[in-house]
Amino acid sequence: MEQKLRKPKPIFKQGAISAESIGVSIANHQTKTEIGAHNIFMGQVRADEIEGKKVVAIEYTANEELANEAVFAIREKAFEKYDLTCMHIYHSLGEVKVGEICLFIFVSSPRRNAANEACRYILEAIKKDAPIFGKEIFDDSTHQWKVNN
Amino acid sequence: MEQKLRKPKPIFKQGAISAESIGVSIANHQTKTEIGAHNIFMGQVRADEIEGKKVVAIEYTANEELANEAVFAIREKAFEKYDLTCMHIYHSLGEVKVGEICLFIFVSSPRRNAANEACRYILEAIKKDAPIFGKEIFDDSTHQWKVNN
Amino acid sequence: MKVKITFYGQAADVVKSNSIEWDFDDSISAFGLKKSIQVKYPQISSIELKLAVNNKMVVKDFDLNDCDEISVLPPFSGG
Amino acid sequence: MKVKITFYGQAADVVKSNSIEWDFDDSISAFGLKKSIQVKYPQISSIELKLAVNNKMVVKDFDLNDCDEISVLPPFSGG
Repeated sequence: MEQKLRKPKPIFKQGAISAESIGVSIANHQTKTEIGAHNIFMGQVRADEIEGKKVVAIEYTANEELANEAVFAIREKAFEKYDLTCMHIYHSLGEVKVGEICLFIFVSSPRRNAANEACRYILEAIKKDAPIFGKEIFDDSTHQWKVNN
Repeated sequence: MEQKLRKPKPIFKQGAISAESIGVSIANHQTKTEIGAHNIFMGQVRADEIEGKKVVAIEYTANEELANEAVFAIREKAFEKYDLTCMHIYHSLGEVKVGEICLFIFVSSPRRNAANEACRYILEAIKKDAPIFGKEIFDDSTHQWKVNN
Repeated sequence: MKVKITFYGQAADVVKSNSIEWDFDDSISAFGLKKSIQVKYPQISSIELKLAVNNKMVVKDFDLNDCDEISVLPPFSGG
Repeated sequence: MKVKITFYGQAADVVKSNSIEWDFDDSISAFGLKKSIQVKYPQISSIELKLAVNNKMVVKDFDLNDCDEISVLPPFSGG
């Protein structure tokens, strides 16, 4: 059997991920009639308040090649662990303002449990294993480095 | 303290739920800057094959009033159990073709765990408690009644 | 006393009717009515049925009133 | 032997540099380099750092080669 060479897909988008592009992505799945369940996670930049200062944006940087590799490994593992039809992952680079979307994970499966569990698995793995760095910019132009919990 | 009278919101849409309307729904949340995480579940009609016959559509009927009440109760309970910012639930009535979306659950929260867990909780509760009935229509015009597992 | 009975989903399919009205000389309870329905329509006795009275799910038995509206609900299969 | 060191996120912020080149007379291991970085830039020793060499995460120590590219990675905070 011929082995398909699988290469990491780039996950990064400059700036916010638009709601419109997400609608288009959903529409693109309506020809895949083996799908019964979609699960989507979206991370949105939150206007956190810390010591009287308000977060107005997060600026993301990354080691892109390493992050693409890490997410590719997560992706392969998710396909192994769960019965999935397809998977789309995007993360922002650069500035994303409060209210805007910085992370999009879209998992489709014949069955709901696989979709839900895979989506959650991928989210936690990206937070843990992808070398992406968020700098929270405050309304007084100071900043602090985001910490994942 | 004045108690706000809360009334069930109608959850039913005639026919499929469009990907475009979902994109719009996502965009509408970008002014809610306390949100950090969105979780969406979408049910899509699957082209199951049973004894050589292929599902081409599901036709949904419901006791609408009872179903709206049931989903309202689920909604209230989810708000009690999880730290949520908002929640939108739509279910199709009438015919939904394979590849089209019949159920949309959209939960937003400051934090990812609450969004994910609530979304899953709501999905299972709707399947269990909402008097909605799916009739699977085959390509030879026969049908069978859908069974939830 | 008269009640209106509405069949949903597979129940409507099997009894070939969406809605009927029934008259009773004596009072009847919700579960009593369910039993009568199963006797009248033996073809639905293999389906697990839930009842709602005036759009409230019946969780324990009680006597029906004149003009009550009964929903006969087969297993739910939304989603 | 010469290596290129790239700082990411908070590490770049603290050392006020994105990228430097370092020459060594002797061979040095990945963890040895990490220690040297912490000595040279004491302000980052409070940050937990991971290293990648030529875009592979370092999980156990090994000797670096000439022209290796090292990434200095503070705690990840994507999403």
